[in-house]
Amino acid sequence: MIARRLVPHPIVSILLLVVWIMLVNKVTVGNLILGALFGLAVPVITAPYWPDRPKVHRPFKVVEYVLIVLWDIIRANIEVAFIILFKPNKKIESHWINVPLELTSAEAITVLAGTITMTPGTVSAMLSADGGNILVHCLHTHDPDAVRDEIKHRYERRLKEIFQ
Amino acid sequence: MELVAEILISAFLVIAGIFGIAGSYGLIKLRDSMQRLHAPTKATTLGVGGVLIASVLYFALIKQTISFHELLITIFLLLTAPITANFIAKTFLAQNVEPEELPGTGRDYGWAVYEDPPGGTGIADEEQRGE
Amino acid sequence: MELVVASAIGVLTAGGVYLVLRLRAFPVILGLSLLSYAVNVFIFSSGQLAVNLPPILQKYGEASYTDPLPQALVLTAIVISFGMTAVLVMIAIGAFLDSGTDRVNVSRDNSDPEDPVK
Amino acid sequence: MIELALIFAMGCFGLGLLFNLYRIIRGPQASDRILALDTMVINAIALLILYGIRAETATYYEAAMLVAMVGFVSTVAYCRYVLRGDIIE
Amino acid sequence: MGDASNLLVIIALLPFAGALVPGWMIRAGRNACATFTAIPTILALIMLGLLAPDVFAGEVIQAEFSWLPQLGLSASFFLDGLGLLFAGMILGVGLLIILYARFYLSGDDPMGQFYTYLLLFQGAMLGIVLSDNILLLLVFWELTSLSSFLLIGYWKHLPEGRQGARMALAVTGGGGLAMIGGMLILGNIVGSYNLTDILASSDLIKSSDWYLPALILILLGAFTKSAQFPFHFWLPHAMAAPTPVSAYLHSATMVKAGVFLMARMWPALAGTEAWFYIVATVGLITMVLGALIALFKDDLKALLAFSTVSHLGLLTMLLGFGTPAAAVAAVFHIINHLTFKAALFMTAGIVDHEAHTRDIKRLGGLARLMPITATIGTIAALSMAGIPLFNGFLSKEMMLEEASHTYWFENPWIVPALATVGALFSVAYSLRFIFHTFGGPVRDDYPHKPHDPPFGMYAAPALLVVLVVLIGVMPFLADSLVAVAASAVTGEVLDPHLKIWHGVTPALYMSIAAIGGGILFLLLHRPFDRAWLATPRPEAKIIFDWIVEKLAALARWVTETTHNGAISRYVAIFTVASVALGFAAYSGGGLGPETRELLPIPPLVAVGWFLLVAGVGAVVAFHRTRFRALVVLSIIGLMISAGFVYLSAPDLALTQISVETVTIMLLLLALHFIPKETPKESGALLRMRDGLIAAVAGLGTGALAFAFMLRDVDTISGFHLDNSYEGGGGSNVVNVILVDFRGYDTYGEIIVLGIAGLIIYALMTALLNGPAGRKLRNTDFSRDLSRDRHPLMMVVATRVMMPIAVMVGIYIFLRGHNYPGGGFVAGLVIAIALLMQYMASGFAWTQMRQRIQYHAMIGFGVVIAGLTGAGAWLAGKPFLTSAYGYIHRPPIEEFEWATALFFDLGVFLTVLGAVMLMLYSLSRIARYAGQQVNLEPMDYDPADRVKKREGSE
Amino acid sequence: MSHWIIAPIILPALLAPILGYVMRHDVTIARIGSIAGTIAMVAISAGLFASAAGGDITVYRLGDWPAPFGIVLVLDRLSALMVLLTSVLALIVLIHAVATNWDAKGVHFHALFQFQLMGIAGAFLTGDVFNLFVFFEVLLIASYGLMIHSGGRQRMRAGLQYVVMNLAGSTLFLFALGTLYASTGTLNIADLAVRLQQIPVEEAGIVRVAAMLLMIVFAVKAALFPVQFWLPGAYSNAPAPVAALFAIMTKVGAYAILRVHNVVFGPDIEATGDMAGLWLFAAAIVTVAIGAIGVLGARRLLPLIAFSVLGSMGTLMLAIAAFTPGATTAALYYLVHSTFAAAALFLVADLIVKRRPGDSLTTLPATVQNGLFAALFFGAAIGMAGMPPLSGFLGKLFVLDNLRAPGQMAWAWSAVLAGSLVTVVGFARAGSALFWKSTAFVLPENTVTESEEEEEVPITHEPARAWEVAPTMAAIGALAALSVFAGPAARYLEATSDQIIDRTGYVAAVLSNPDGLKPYPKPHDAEDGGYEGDIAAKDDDHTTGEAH
Ligand code: NA
Ligand code: NA
Repeated sequence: MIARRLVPHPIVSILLLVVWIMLVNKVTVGNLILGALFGLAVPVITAPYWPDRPKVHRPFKVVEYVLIVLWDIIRANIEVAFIILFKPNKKIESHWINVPLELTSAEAITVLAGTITMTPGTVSAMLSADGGNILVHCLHTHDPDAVRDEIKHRYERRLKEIFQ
Repeated sequence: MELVAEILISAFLVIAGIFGIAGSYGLIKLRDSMQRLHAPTKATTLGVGGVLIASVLYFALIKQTISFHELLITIFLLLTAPITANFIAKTFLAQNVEPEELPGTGRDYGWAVYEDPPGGTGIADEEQRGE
Repeated sequence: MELVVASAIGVLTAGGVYLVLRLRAFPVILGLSLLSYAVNVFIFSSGQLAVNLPPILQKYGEASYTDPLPQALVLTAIVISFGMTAVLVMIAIGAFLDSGTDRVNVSRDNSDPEDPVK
Repeated sequence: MIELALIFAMGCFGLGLLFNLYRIIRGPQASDRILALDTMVINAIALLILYGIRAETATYYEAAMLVAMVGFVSTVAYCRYVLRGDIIE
Repeated sequence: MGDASNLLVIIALLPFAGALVPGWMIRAGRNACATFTAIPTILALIMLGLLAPDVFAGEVIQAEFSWLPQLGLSASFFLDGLGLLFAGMILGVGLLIILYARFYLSGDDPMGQFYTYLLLFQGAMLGIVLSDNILLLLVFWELTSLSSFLLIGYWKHLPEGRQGARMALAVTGGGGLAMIGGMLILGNIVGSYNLTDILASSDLIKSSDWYLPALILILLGAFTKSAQFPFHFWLPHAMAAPTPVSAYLHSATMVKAGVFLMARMWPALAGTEAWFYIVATVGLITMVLGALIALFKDDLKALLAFSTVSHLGLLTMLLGFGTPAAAVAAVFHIINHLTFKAALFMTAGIVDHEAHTRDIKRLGGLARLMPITATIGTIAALSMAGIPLFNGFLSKEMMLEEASHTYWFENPWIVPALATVGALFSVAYSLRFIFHTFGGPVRDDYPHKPHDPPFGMYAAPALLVVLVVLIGVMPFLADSLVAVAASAVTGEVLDPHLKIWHGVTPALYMSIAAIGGGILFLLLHRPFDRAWLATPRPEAKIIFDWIVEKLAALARWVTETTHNGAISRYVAIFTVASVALGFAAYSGGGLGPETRELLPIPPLVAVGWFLLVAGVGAVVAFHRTRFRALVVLSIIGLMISAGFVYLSAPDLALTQISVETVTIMLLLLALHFIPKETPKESGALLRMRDGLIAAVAGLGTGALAFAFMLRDVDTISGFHLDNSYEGGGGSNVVNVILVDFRGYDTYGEIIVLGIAGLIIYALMTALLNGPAGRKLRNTDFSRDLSRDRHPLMMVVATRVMMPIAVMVGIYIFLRGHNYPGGGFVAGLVIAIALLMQYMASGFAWTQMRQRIQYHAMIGFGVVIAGLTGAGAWLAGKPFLTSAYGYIHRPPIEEFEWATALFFDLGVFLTVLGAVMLMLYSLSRIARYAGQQVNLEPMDYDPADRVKKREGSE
Repeated sequence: MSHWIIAPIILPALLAPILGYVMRHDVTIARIGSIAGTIAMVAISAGLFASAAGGDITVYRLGDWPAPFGIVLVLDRLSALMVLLTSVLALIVLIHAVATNWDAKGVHFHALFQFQLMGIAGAFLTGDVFNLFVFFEVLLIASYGLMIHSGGRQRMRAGLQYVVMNLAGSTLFLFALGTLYASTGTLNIADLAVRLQQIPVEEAGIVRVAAMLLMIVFAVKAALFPVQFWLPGAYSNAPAPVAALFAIMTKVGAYAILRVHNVVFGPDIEATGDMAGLWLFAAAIVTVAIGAIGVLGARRLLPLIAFSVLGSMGTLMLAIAAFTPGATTAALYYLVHSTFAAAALFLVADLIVKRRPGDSLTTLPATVQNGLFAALFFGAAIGMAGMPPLSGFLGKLFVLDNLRAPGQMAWAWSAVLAGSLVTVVGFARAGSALFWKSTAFVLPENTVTESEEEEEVPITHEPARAWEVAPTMAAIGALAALSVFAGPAARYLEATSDQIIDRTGYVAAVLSNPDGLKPYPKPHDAEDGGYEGDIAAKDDDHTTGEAH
C-alpha cells in the first residue's frame, strides 16, 4: 500500500526516466539518478489525476503489439499516400463503420482508437456515449465489414489479452 | 561505411519529404473534411518521424555524437495525433452531420457527440470549490 | 534578410494599427497583440541579424555570437505585454458583462446595449 | 548527397506549409482550419529539425519539442471551443 | 528694522489674525462677537495713529521680509501719505461698518461668517495700500476679489447674490489677471518688482516699447475694479450684498482700489498722452453715464451705486488729467466721497431695514416718521449734490476748475461741458434722493411702519455727516492729510490750501448752472422718467450673462465633441502624431553610411515571410468572425517563433511560442463570454482612413527598422558576452542577462505578472458581486454543440502526457541558465500541462483533486525573487548581486547552481501562479453562470458498465 | 554601501504580496499594514531627501555590475524630491481611502496600492531607460487595477479605454527604445548622454526619431495635446482616492521629460537641438487652452477637476519646455503645487459626491456640513485656479516670470492668464451651483449626464468624520505651506534644477565605477574557473574595464 502511494505508476516512472534521458540527451550515471528521482517524484504529484492505474498482464504481448502497430503504421502511410497522390477523388469510396467494443478499460479503448487512427486508411471519429462503440471513418474501402473484423481481430483481441 | 550512412540518411529524408508533401497535398486535394482528416494524421506524422530518425542517424553516424532526443518528439506526435484527429472529427461531425446520417451503435447509447453519457453530465456547482 | 524582417515589422504594425482602430474590444485586442509582435521583432532587430550565432557560450574555442541584449529586452517585453493583454482581456469581459456592449467608444448616442445573454 | 536530400525535404515541407495556409484561409469548415493549422505545426517541426541537421546544432531542438507540445494543446483547445464553448469547463 | 516697521507689519497682518476671532466668539453671542471683531481693527487704527506723525513729517516707513526671492517677490510694506490716507479710510470705515452690521444683520444670518469675510477683506485692502512690491500687491489685489466674492454672495438664498458675486469675480478677477501681465512687464522693464524702484524709474518705463502694453493691462485692472466704463455694469449687481458690504466695499474701499492703483502708479505711468487720453476719457464718460443712469434708478441702493460709479469716474478723470492740482482735487474728493457716500448707504440701509423697501416710488414722507435718519440722509445727499457748506461742494469745485481748462484734442469745450452735465445730473439725483424719500406727505402703504432705528444703528452715519459738515465749513482741517497724500501721489511736495471761496471762477458758473439745471431736471423728472423707460437700452447684466452662457455652451460643445470618449479616434490621432512627429524629427537629421551588407534570403525564409504576411492579412480580413481570426493568429505566432530560431534567438522562440499559446487560450476563454462576431459598423470612408493611417505607420516602422539594421553601432553587450560565464555563472548569456545583469528588469517584469493575476482576480470578484453577477446568474453561456464534455480518450492521453510535460518543464527550468529555457518558459510549460489537464477533466474536478493556492504561489514567487535579491545585502553587496558555484558529488555529474536559480524559481512560481489564477478566475465566472461541474474525471468510464453488470448479477 | 536607495522600491514590493495573499481576508490588518508601510516609506524617502539635499549624487549598482552594463539607481535632488512627494501624497490618499472605506469596496486595494507606489518610486529612481519602461509598466498595470477598483459600468468602460490608450503608449515606448538602442548601443541614461554628444547631426536621423518618440510617450503620461484625450474620462471615472493618487502619475511623464530630455537630448546637444522644446511648447499652449475650456464647459464635477488637471499640466509643461534653469525651478515648484492641488480637489469632490446623487453640477438641497465642504472646495479650487493666498498663484507668477523668450512670452502669458480667468469662472460657476443653493445655471435640456445612468452608487447623509476630512485638509495645508515657505522651497528647487541641467555631474557620478566591482576579464582567460566548492561571491580585486 505504501509502495503504491510512493510509486503510483511504476510504468510511468520508467517512461519518465526514459523521457529524462532523452531530454538531457546524454546517458550518464548522474542523469540516470536524476531522471529516476524525477521519474519517481512527478507521478506522485500527478497521481491524483490518474486515480486507478490499469493492470497490464503479459507485458511481452505489449512488445508484439507495438511491433505490429509500427509495421501497420508504415503500411497505412504508404497506402494513404498512394491514395492521396494518385487516386482521383471520385474513385475514393469512404465509409462510416461502427465498431462495437468488448474492451472496457478506458486505457485499452484509447489505445485501440489510437491504433485505428494510425493504421490502414481509418480514423476513429468518436466513441458512443457509454464507450461501447467506436465510430470509424474509412478513407477507402469496398468492404466495410472486413475492415471492422480486421480491427476487432487484429487489435482488439490483442489488447484484451494485454489489459484483461 | 560513410557512403552507406549517407545513403541511408538521404533515403530517410527523401521518404520523409514525400510523406510530408503527400499529407499536405491531401489536405487541399481531398473533397470532404473527413477524408482530408486522413492525410495529415498519418502521412505528415510519418514524414516528421522520418525526419527525426534521419536526424538521429545523422548525428550518430556522421557527427559521431549520440543524440536521440529527437525520438521524444516522435513519441509526442504518435501519442497526440489520434487525440487530435478524434477531436477534429468530432468538431466536424457536431457541426455538419446529423446522427441519422451515421450507422447506429446498435445499443441503447448513441454516439457521444449527440447523446449525454449515462448519469448525465455532472452537477450544478454551488461554486464553493477552489480557492 | 533585413528586408524580410523590416517588411514583416511593417506589415505587422499596419495590421495591428488597423485593428486597434476598430470599434469593438476584441479586434482591438487582436490589434494590440499584432502590435506587440511587431515591436518585439523591432527591438530584436535593433541588435543586428545573425544566423546560427545564438548567444550561448561555447566552452571551447573562440566563437562569435549575436547581440544578446536585445533578446533579453524582447523577453521582458513579451512577458510584460502578456500580462497586459491578460488584464485587457479580463477588463473587456467585465466591460461587456457590465454594460452589455463591447464597443470601445463611450458615447452618449449608443444607448442601445445589446444583451449579453446570447 | 545529404545536402541535396535536405534541400528536397525542406522543399517538400515548405510547399506543404503553403498548402496548409491555403486550407486555413479557405476553410470551409472550422474543422478544416484547425486540421490545417495542426498540420502546419507538424510541418514546422519537421523544418526545424531539418534546419537543425543542416546547421549541425541542437538549438533548434527545444523549439521543435515545445512546438509539438503546445501545438497539440492549442488544437484541442480550438476544437473544444467549437464543441463546448468553454474549453476548461 | 525699527519699531515703526514692526508696527507696520503688525498692522498689515492684524486683520488676517483677527479673521479667526469671529469664528470662536460667535458662540459667545452676537454682541461679544461684534466687539471682539472690532478689537483688531481698533488696534490697527491706533497703531496707524502712532505712525501718522512720522508720515506727516514726510517720512516713509518701510518693512521688508524675503518671501520668494527667486521670483523677486518680497513681503515688503511701506507707508506714505497715500497709504496712510487709504489705510485710515479702510480701518475707520471698517470699524463703523462692524458696528453698523451688528444691528443690521438679522438673527438668522451667520454673523461669525460675515465678520470673518469682512476682516479677510479688510486685510486684503490694507495689503494693497501698504504693499511695496507689486507682486505682493497683486496677491492682495486678487484676495480682495475673492473675499468680496464671498461677501457679495453672503446671502446664499438669493440668486441675485450668486450672480452678482460671480459677475464681480469674473470682471474684477479678469482685470486682475490682465494686471498681472502688466505688472510682470513693468518688473521686466525696471528689473525689479519693488514699488519704490519702479516709481523711481519713470523715464525708463515711459521710454520703453513695452510701456503701452503695460499701461493698458494695468489700467484694465484698475478700471474693472473701479467699475469704469465699459466695466461699470458689475457694481450695481454687487448691491445684492447686505448693505454694510455695499457701504464698505462698493463705496468706501474696494472700488477705490482701482483709483488707488492709478494714484499709486501715477509717478511711473502718468503724464503721457496715452495716459491722459485713456484715463481721462474713460473717467469722463463714466462720470456722465453713471450720473445719468443714477437719475432713473428707483432702488435707493442702485441709485447710490450708479452715483458711486459716476464719482469714481470723476476721480479717474482727475487722475487722468495728470496735473498736481488735479491730483490734489482727486485726493480731496476721495475723502469727501467716502464720508457722504458711506453715510448715504447706511441711511438707505436704515430705510430698507425700517420700511422693508428701498423703492423710491413706494417711499416718501419719511422725514416726519424718522427725522434723525432724514437729517443725516439729507445732509449727506446735499454734499453729494455739491451744495456749498458741505464738503462735496469743495472738491467738486476743484474738479470743475481743472476741467474748465482741459483741452481734449485741441477742443476746449468738450471736457468742461460734459463735466458740468455730470455735475448737473448728480445734483438732480441727489435732490431726488432727498425729496422722493423723505419729502412729501406721509403715506399709509409702507410695507412696514418705519421709525428711527436704535442709536447704535445711526451712530455711524451720524458721525460721518458730522465730518461732512466740519470739512465743508472748515476745509483747512483736511489740509495736511490731503497735502501729504497728494505729494505721495505726484511724488513732488505739494501743500494745497483748501478754502471755501475761490472767487468768481469759471467753476463757479459751472456749479451754478449745474445746481439750477439739476433742480429743473428734478421738477421735470416724471416726463424724463417716462422717456427713459420708453427708450430701449442695452441691459449690461443680460448681455454679460448671455455672453458667459454662450461661452460656457461653446466650451461644453468643444469639450464634448473633442473628448467624446471615442478612444479609436484618440488612438488614431496618437498614431498620426507619432508618425508625423517622428518623420519631422528624422528630417532634421540625416543617415550615416551603411556598414553592413544584407544577409541572403533563403527560399524557406521567403515562404515563412509569405505565411506571416498572409496570416496578418487573414487576421485583418477575418477579424469580424472572431474565432477564425484566432485560428489564423496562431500562424503568425508560429512563424515569428520560427524566425527567432532561425535568427539565433532560441530563448525568444521558446518564450514566444509558449506565451502565444497561453494568450490564445485566454482569448478563447474570453470569447466564450463576449459576442462571437463583430458587426460591420465603420463605413467605407472610416475604414479607408484607418487603412491609410495603418499603412503609413507600417511604412514608418518598417523603414526605421531597415534603416538601423544596415548600420552597426558598438554596443555594451560585449561586456555581457565576456562576463556571462565568469561573472554570471551561466553560458546562456540571454538568461544571465535576465536573471543577473538585468535581473532587476526581470524582477519588475514578474511583478507586472503578479499584479496582472491580482487584478484579474479582483475584477472577477467585483464582477460577480456587481450587477454583472446578477446577470450571469440567469445566463447560460454553454454552447453544447457536443454532448461529451470530458471525452475518455482525451482523459487517458492526458494521464500519460501530463507527467511527461512536467518532466519537460523541470528540464527546461534547470538548464535555463546555460541553455535555452529558464524559469519563465518552464512556468508556462507547466501551466500548459495543467491546462491540458483542465481541458481533459474540467477545472472544478482538477481543483478538487489538488487545491493549489495560486495567490500564495504568486506571493511566494515575488517574495522569493525579492529575498534572493536582498540576500546579497548579507554579503554587503547591492540588491540582486548573484553568487554561484559548482558541486561535484560523484556519481552525480557536475551540477552547477547559482543564486540566480532561486531568482528564476521566483520567476517560475509567479508565472505559473499568475496564469493559473487567470484561468481560475475565468472558469469561476463560467461556473457562476450556472455551469455544471463533473465529479468524475471523464464523462463515463466503461469500466463502470462492467461493475454495474457484475452488481446486477 | 547604503542600501536605503532601493528601500522605496523593495519595501512596497515585499509588503504588497503579503497584503495581497496573507492579509487579504482581514481588511483591518491590511489597513494597518498598508498605512504602516506607507508611513515607513515617507520616513525613508524623507531620509533620502535629506541625504540628497547636499547635492551629491548617489549611484546604486544593482547586481554589483558596473554602469552602463548593469542597471543603476540614481539618487539626486530631483529623484529624491519626486519620491518624497509620492510617498507623502500616498499617505494622504491612503488615509482618505481607508477613512471613506473605499479600500473595502473591492479586493486587493492595498496590494495594488503598494505595487503602484513601488512602480512610481522605481520610475523616479532608475538610471536606465529600459528599466524606466519596466517600471512604467509596473505603475501602469497597478493603476489599471486601481482604476477599475470596485467595478461599475461606466468605470469598467473607462478603464478599458485607459488600458487601451496606455498599451498603445507602451508599444510606442518600445519602438522608441529599440530605435534608441539601435542608434546608440546603450540603455544607461548617463552613457546615452555621452554617446549622444558624439553623434553628428547629419548622422542623427535615427536617434532624433528615438528622442521624439520618447517625448511623445512621456507626453501621453503627462497628458499633453494631442495625446491628452484619455485623461478626463479616466480620472473622472476612477475611484476618487485613485484619481487623487493619479495626480502623481501625470508627473511621472513630466519627470521623464525633465530627466531624459535634459540629460540625454538636452537643447545643447547638436544631434537633437531644441527640437523637444519647440514641440513641447506648442503642445503645452494648446493643453492649457483645452484644460480651461473643459473646466468652463464641464457638466459634472469630476470631469471639471480632470480638465483643471489638464490645464495645470499644460502650464507645467510650458515651464519645462523652456529648458532654462529659472524656468525649470519654476516648473518644479509648480509640479509640487499642482500635485497637491489636484489631489485636494479629487478628495474633497469625493466627500461631496458621495452625499449627492451623482456629480452633475445641478443645484440640489444642501447636504450635511455644506459649509465645511464649501470651504474645502473653495480652498482646493483657488489652489488649482492659481488664486492667492495658496501656492498656485505664486507658481503661476513664477512660471510666467521665467517665460520671457521673445517667441514665447506673448503666447505663454496670454494662454496662462486667459486660461486661469476661464478656469476661475468655471470653478466659480461650479462652486456656487454646488454650495449656494437654488437654481444657479440651468443645464440645457437633452443632458443625460453619465452619473445619472449609474444608479448603483448609494448616497450617505452622515456628516464626515474628522478622519475623512483630515486628508483633504492636509493636501490644502500642503498648498498653504508651499506658499508660506516658498522661499526655502524655491532655494532647494533652484539647486535641483541646476543639478538637472548640469549633465556632466550626473554622467560623472554614474559612469565613474569605483573599485570593488565585478572583474571584466578578457574572453580567453576564462578557463581558470576559480569558483569550485561553495559560494564564490564575485571577488573584488579587479578594476572594471571599458569605462567611458
Ligand atoms: Na531563459
Ligand atoms: Na523572463
